[in-house]
Amino acid sequence: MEPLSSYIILSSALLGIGIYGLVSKRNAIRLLFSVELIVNAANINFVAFARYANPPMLTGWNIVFFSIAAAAMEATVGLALILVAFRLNGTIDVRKLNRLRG
Amino acid sequence: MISLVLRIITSRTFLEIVFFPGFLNVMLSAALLTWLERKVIARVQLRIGPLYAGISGILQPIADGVKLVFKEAIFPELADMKLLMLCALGLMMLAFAPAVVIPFGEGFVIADMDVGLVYVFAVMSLFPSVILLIGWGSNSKYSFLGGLRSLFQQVAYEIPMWFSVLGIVMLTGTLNLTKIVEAQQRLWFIVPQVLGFAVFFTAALAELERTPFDLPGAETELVMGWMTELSGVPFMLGFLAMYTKLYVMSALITTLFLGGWSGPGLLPQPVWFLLKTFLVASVVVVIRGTFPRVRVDILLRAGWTRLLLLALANIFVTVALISLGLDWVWRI
Amino acid sequence: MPDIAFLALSGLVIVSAIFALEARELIYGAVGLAFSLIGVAGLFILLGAEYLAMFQISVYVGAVVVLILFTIMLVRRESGRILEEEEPGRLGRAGILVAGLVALAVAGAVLVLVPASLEAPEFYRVPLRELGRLLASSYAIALVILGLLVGATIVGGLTLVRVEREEKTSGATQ
Amino acid sequence: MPEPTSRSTDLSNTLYIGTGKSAHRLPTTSLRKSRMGLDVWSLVVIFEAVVFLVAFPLLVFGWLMGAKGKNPIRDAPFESGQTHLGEARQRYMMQYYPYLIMFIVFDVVAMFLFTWGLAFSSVSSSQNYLFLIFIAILVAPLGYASYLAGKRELW
Repeated sequence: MEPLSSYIILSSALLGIGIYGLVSKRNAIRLLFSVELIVNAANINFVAFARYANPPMLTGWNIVFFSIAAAAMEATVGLALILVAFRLNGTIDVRKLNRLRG
Repeated sequence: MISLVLRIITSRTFLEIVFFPGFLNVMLSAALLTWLERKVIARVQLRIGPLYAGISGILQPIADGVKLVFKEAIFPELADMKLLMLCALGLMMLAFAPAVVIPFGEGFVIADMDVGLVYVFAVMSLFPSVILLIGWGSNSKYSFLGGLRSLFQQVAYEIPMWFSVLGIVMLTGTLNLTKIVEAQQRLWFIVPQVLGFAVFFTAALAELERTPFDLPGAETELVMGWMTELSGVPFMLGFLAMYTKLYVMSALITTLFLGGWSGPGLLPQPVWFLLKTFLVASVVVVIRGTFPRVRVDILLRAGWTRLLLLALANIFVTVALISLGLDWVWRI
Repeated sequence: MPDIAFLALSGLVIVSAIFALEARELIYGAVGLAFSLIGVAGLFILLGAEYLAMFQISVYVGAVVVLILFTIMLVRRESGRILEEEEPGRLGRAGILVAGLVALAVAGAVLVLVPASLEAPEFYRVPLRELGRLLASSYAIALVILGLLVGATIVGGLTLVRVEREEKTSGATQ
Repeated sequence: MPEPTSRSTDLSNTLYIGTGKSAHRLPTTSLRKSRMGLDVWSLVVIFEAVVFLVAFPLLVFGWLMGAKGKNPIRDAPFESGQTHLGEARQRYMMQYYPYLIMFIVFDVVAMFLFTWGLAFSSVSSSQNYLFLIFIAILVAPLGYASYLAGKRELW
């Protein structure tokens, strides 16, 4: 059985990778990848903490249920937005999507 | 060291994984299904089918395999060779993965997991992306169109499939396939869940890309669909994967609706199971010999509206069954 | 045994996450993301949450990644090159710096705040029925809100993707 | 009919010795020993490893055995014998994008419904009605989407 700290270190590393992507990437789809990675880092933490409580708490698992569901919805709408942005502007580079009018 | 290796090799777990419910069983059954399909289709069309390799051509799959291994794998220009190889390998591994949880008899199951049913569906849901990648990587119009069609079709029929087994889950209160079979000792689930069975079978045909839903590989339009540009060993792996999927899906239908291994005690349980499985598979094959193909927009709309509504109706029927107190039949 | 599994899975998660962000072709990036998410599902299994792992695989890898792949295939120029105008250098270095600082801060804070030794049972599997019962009783309101979210997603997504006849572009249909 | 398996919270797989009706079950501790200390997921991994160990050498072997060489005509994408024209990776099938959106949404819903199905007999009927209403609500957006996807020219 791993100590809890190793899971925390792993999820922090995943969070770091996600934030790196958010800061340095310009492609909208890659930004979406980063967001998904960050959400997953949070989910790992939820599950790990729920597992290491004594007795294990089901609350953590239930929260992750809703978290995954919400993240899936977010990705759906996000990709639809990217598609619309591409159709209107011909690019998905977020630096160039600086027009506020359609 | 040697004795340790020997002990591992002769252990029951290892033998199960490699031989009976495991790898060789699935692989040989899939190979046998290719022969069965050619033979049955030939009979439907008043032909004879494979004849020369072995007794009435039963060794034909092996001959085909040997031929394909020694052939050159041709990849079109600009095609993504590494991606195609990786996807063919992944397809094969994905197709074999659900066989782990299927109980071929009492105790003849490799991994008796509590979330078995959901595991099967989770693995099945990975197919569309791999097939889409193959279609994309081939750099051929036929492949790409076939991959897209396969994606939409599988995606459209996955949901009715999931909803159609919900009734069984409600009746048994478990996702463990062994326990689902044990719950059918008194009455098979095809009786109370006949609506669910119809939906599941139709959706399984679509998931398997079988006639009447064989649009992704429609010979007259798309040559071989997403498999057009595969050749040599990658083609063999993809082809074997599709037949493995057929086998696994038939086994799943047997497990869920046809009582699994249960049968009169004349024969051992695995024999009953295999008999039922091959019966289901040959029904699928005969359907291929008799039905025409549907159009893609009709296919998608039918999947999303008619089939999904039927599956939802099945859920309500099951709720009614349980409310009437008839669920004692399937309590374990 | 779990040590090896944990190390292998965390290696898979981290490496393929980096690959997802750094791969030249966006399609490969999506494949990397898929592997990373599968690795996270494996970690869930190690933590005893099997059903959650299956949920993760079927929703994330089976559905979201498929949608991402499909969108990538739609969002391209005719030349076949993926739209990608990266500029490595200052931005990348800044990103690494910020990410490292944040990750260190979070890890440090959590490690300091969490008691060092938690007494966890050695083997634990989530009781599936209990999960459903909790969902139906304690989390009923959350479930209703989820239903609203689902409806909103469908309507919103459909409205977004919908193209009016006059402004539809040549490449976007069929 | 076998007696119900005890729903143990720890290692919940059971080992059956023998194949007949007289099979008796070992307690979980000896189960772990006889399965060489492996739980179900390790078995899945081992099985997949076996598949890999067969398929991957086949790929390598086929690559080694097959002829190699470049030929612009043979390497062209297959288009029923004609010279291939244009880009292969065009943007087809935008029309069916809403179905993908529906898929993601209903995927999530299905997984939630499975937990409900598991707990169906152990929760009260009023809570079950909540889920039934949850299902019924979803029919409306479904109808909207299929209506839209049917109107081909709008996409």
